[in-house]
Amino acid sequence: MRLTCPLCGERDRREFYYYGSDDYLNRPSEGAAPDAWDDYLHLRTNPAGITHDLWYHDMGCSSWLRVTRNTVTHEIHAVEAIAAPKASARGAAK
Amino acid sequence: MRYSGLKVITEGLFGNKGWKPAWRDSAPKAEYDAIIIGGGGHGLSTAYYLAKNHGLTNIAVLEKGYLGSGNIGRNTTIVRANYFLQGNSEFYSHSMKLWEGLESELNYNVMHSQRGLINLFHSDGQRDAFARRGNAMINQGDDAILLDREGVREHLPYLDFEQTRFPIYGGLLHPRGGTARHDAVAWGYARGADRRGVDLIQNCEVTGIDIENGRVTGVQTTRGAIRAKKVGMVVAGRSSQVAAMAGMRLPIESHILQAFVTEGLKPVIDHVISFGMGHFYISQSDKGGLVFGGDLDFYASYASRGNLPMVEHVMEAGMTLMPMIGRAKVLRSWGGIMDMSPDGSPIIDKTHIDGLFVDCGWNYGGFKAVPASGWCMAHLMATGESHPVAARFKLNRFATGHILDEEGTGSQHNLH
Amino acid sequence: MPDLIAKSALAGHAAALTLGDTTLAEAPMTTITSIAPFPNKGKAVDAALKPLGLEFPAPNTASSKDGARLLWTGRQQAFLIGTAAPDMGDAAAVTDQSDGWVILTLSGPLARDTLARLVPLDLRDAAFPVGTTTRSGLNHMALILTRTGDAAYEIMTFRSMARTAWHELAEALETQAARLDQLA
Amino acid sequence: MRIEGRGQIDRTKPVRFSFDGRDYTGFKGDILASALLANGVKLVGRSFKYHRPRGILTAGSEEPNAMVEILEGNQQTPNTRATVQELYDGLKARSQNRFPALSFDVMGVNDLAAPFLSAGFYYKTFMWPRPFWEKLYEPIIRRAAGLGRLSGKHDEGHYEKAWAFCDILVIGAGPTGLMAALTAARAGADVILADEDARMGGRLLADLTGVDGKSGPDWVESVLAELRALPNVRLMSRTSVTGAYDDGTFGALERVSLHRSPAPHLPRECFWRIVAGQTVLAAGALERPLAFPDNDRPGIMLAGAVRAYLNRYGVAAGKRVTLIANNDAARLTARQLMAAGVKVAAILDTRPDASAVEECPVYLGSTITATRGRLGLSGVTVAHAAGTATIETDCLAMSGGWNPTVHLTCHLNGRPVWREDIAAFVPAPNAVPRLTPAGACNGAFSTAACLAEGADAARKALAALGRTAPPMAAPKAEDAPYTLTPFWQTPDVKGRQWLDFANDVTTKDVRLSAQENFASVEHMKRYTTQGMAPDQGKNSNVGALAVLADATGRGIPQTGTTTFRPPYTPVSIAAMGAGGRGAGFAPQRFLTSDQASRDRGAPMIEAGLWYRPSYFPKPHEKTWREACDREVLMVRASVGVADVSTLGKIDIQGRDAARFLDLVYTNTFSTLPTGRVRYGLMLREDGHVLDDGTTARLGENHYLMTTTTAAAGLVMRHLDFVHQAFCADWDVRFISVTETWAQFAIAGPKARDLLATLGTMPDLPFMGVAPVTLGSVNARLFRISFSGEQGYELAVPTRYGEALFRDLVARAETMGGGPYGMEALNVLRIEKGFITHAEIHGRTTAFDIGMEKMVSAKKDCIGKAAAARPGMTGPDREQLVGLKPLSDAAITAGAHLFTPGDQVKRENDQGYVTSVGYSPVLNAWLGLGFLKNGRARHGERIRLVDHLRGIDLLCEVTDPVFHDKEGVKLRA
Repeated sequence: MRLTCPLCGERDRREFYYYGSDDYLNRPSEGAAPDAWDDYLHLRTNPAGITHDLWYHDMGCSSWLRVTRNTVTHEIHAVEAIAAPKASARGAAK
Repeated sequence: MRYSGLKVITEGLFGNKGWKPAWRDSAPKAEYDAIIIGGGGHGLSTAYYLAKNHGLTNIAVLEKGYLGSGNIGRNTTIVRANYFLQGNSEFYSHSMKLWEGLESELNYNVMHSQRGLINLFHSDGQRDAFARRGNAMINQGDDAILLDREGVREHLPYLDFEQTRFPIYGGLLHPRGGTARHDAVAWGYARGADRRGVDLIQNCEVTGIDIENGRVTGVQTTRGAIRAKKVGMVVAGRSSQVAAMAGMRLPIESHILQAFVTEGLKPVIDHVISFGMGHFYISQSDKGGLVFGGDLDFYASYASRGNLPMVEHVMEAGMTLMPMIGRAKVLRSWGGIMDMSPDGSPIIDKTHIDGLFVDCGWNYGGFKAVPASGWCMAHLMATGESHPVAARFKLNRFATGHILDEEGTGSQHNLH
Repeated sequence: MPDLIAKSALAGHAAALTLGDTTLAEAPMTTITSIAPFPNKGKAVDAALKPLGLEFPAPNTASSKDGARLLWTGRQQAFLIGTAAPDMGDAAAVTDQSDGWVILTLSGPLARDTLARLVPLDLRDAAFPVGTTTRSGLNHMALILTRTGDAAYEIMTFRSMARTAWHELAEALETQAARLDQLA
Repeated sequence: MRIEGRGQIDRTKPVRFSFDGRDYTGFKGDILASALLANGVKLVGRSFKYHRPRGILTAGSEEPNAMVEILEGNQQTPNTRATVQELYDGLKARSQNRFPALSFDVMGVNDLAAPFLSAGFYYKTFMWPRPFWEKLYEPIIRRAAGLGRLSGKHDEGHYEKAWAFCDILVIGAGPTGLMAALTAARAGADVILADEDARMGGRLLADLTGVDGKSGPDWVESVLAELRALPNVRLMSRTSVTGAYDDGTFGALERVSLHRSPAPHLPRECFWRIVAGQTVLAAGALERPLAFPDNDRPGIMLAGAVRAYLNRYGVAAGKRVTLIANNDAARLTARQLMAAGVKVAAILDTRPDASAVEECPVYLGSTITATRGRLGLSGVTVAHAAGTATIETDCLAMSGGWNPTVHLTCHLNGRPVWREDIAAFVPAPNAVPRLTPAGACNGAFSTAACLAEGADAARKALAALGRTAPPMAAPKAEDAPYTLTPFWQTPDVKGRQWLDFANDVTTKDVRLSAQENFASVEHMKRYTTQGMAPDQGKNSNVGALAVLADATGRGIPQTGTTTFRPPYTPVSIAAMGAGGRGAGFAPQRFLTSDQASRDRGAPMIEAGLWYRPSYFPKPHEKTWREACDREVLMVRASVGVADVSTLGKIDIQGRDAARFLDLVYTNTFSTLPTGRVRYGLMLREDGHVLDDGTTARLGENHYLMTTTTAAAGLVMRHLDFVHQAFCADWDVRFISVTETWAQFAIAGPKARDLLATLGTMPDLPFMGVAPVTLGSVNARLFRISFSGEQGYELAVPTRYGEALFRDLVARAETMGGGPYGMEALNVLRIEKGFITHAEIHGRTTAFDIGMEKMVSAKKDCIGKAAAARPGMTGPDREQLVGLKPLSDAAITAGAHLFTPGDQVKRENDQGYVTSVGYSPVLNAWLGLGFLKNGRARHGERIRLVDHLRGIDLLCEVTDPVFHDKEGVKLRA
């Protein structure tokens, strides 16, 4: 499996650390209801198909990346830095 | 038909013409008292114990592929009861007791072999953590022995005690740990359930769950609608998709776990061994193949296959721990889809929908749990109450903070 | 007052190794400074670097002038090597990294094949031309790899792991030399 | 038997080798199998289950029978295919899975018991009495099973892993692959051509099929010569592509030196990861055996293999050869044998309407009803259209048609498609992205079609890469149609007909499986073990599922097929695990003080990847405890020096650095004055403790964070996430400086005195920090303590670390102090109740360790919300306590705690011990542990039970701080 880091280019999967769903980007604000935190930390749509998840270019540039990919075919559709997402990308494909 | 050595001989003398089908091929009826979605190990054992322990025989197991086509046939066959957190201890202890009677219970040789499991440790800190675990096992009534380095050497003289990167300090021996023939477990439960009247329906995929006024009323399948007031979702690997049919979002992320088997070799590894400083564990099957694995590929996947980084890590770990296996050749690799929960422990619980139950989140410990999971799921579906040994496997424990995290790695699904 | 003698990472552990006209060696200790621009400070950073004749490098590249080099080393980060850092004011975080790294050089006809044993990068000319600097892994270790010449590379990894890095590179080089000798 | 004038071996170079202790001679260019056949050896192995005598079936890596052990010194390599192993001088091979000898194997008795050993018999028996399974039945089964033997000794071989990148990978160098590679290479693409054989050419070498007017081998050589001369081509022979993985990544095994005796530094094998832009799969096809009674005798071989032995190795596989086939192509075997002067006893064609033009008896509509010859074939009985015949023959060449080698196209879950016209599976379209199957592996069986498909596939790959192929004329070659009539087994005869030779699975087993309703192809495979042997069903899958289809009344396409998974051919663990042996498994991290510590005899222990000194023994000390006690007392009484450089250090700068720290720590750092240090607690977002450590404020916008050794990398990643996910626009930057500074703890009542000898030092308050200089060296001085004594940590650039450590130790020794190691460090921190990851083990909350007040109410922080869940606090939680045994007996970490009087069982468990140490200061064992509602139970007695070490005693529950509770010494 190879991911194309927006900074470093195409790299083998072993350079990256996987975290989980990009749900982790939507941190509830202080004082949010406990359900919001349960959603944020634990509950997952876990699709068999296109998903968006977070990877860290550990043995690379240290960017945290949001990867759009297919969990059934392992096809990678997009890789973007979470610190500089394209304006439309973040909410659009949810 | 009862199986026995005598039967094997008499059938053999007559050309093996008399063997009957291990189970019937049932067509779905319009209605059952209960439906189990999922004809894997857990689903089949749930059906078996619903029939056996609770007298429910008007039930069906719906399997989208063939019986035992999920992780029951894609694991490394290890059976152990070596947990240390309350909630897990009693459950796996119960499962071990069921394993120990499974052949006679099912009249099927599942080749349960208690050859002993050794968890190696490589530092004082790991030793203390394993001591805590071993003591918890004994407090539960199970067995554990703390081996020092020389004790390990007596059991496993072929490990690399001199040059390995992380020296072997000792190991926790779990004498009752071992292996079983994975497919046979599914087949034994299937045959047992069939004999008690359970309909096992293969090639029948559930496409919808019917819910009226907060109550489950049945399921839609590729072979038509089937009514039932009780439905159990026992589909680890596909839990999120099936639960989504009921509008639920589960605390599950699906991950790929690879495993490997080598060509057949004369007996060389007698125990189940697990390395403490890398992802590697190994045993040798009765056929002679070294069966081994490591950890998840660590990315969410439904592909039943993995990639090279974890493959290589596992092999490297094997080489630092026991370089005598170097010339064994890997024959096949495969991948199972793991229901990873946020604390590494499973869920056996009711849902917010009346009559809908869920058994999921087995992470990669589902095989050894098959008997107790079925036992407890059957209890829950039959009585509406959690079985005492599965009482902490609640669906809402993440929301309430009653976490069962043996690894201590936190709410990140893939770290368990 | 203590008399503190400076020691390189591999002092006493490894001498230069030459096989098949390819040489692995530890580079002399030098000055390394991390420069990490703050948000929206690109212009100020470039202004501060201008007296050195350098500019902040694009990813996977380096800027160099008269022995001073600025290697891109990651997200919002570059290492200034071989000269003291200029005053960056509040334009960038400046952190001494001089002693955090061991720098190895590998040059000669077997250099690329040797690296191909340990580095998961496409090292072909089109993908990794002379002047490329990138981050990756040297087997299980963090790596900053620079192609300094047609058959010459500079390998940076954490100082504490210098002996492992050396051992693995030396073994890979020995293996390439043996392949050349024995299988030709 | 060697045939003069035939073969591509070098007859001027004889090669000596041995098999089962007997010496033989072959030639350079031989494989072990060809050399054995040349020497008249037909019996090579024993089968897995029935221990049937077996010979050589194939001439390639798919061989199911002829597997041997290769011996070198005390090392041995089991399950080596004699059909792959190249001959070299001194090669020693030994047959396997037999006792006592290959020709007389007592386990052969299994064959007589075959009626009782039918598919799945073991599921139905061996159940009673229960203990007999493990004590009796299983050990017998295990000993009988298995094939070759491992030596049991460490594999001392050298192995290698490597990376390769290319534009176009061509897998297989037969006609298809050679044309693909040539086309791609001429277009200027970077090409890797990989082939598992030692020589490239595929069936052109085995069949001598001519191309463009040249003989097969000559044409191959001309293409290879051109490819060798091109700088953009890498030819990888002896290299099996073993697996297809995601995004153009392939695994491949190169047998670097298995064809020769070992040489220093020369790897046995190399495991390649090849990353390709495009791939042409030109893997060819594998011939199918036919099923008939006792079709497994030595001497019964595949027809294509008989040709390969004749044409490539100059060996006649028999003196009187019989051919049986269901297709035209196999006739070539008979024609070539006759041309070489080998007697062909008969041609048997299963088809009643086939031609009969050869100059030997040809029987149409043939089926073999029996074969003879226990250790080697001596004859066959045939039923044919015109009657029956008995044929004396010592070699039977069979062909059931060809199966395209689709394996790699299955590795990404592609399911091959049944093609009725060739009665075989072909790759599913787009089964592997960016991979094009071509030639025989795609179902094209004539040489001309292979050449054309190879070129086409390369053109397609080039186009996808934006390149154009140069115009090339298609070479001319035979283009005979491939005609066959499927024949799956001999009907209505007695006797067992083998499908899976390696696992001893017969047609009866498959039918029994269907009879017992193991009717899905996966059930059949798992129930009979067909396809699970070393050849992974290469020889038997299609035949077995045809029999299953027949038994269940379904068609073959409806029956489906099991899938192939990596690796294509078995790969040694050592090759894929190359580099892992010994210390190679993980990098070793050495402190600058490492040599100085070793010079003092300190045993070094692993702390993560680091090596740290355990203790510094004095000559008279006999145990580690003596040294540890002395070091503890030394620190408490005078001064000790310890290297603490392994702690993670992160330099954090920017106007928002303080704000950032307030977000990641539970407590507040924006209020920390410059020049001061504060202890910080960090939570995971799920509310459990992630790490702890001290953070210093070096300037208004400059902090230095310290992490534990274990969590350094984890914390860095966590900070990167919090920063990039939640506050990327903040003015904050951080970088690890763990490696940049060597840092030493100087602890004890004389710590300040020691510092004073180093020059002018600032008078730091407790938890103060200041830059200092040591001569010309810039250093940092922290007043922090992990020992509870007056303590400092002095940091210098790493290059000065060794010098400073030696200097500090020497100074300490003049003051009655010295170095101390991990053991003493641990006792000192336990005395002081300081926690490590033994306590913050991932399940503990701030509440559990008594630090819930450190979670600031005034601000948000990572983990704050989740830490407030009901299950995370309260009296049911196990809380950190101190434990002091009532006697002077030792206690152990890992023991569990019970209320005295309660039965010792899980339900009554009150907690557990995390850390223990003997305090020479308090003359007592001390423990830290977690106890239910522990903070309310100080002063209570608790029963400590460690079954594993036989300890059962009473302890007093105490505050976790045993030493200097008020911190007077710390602040002195």
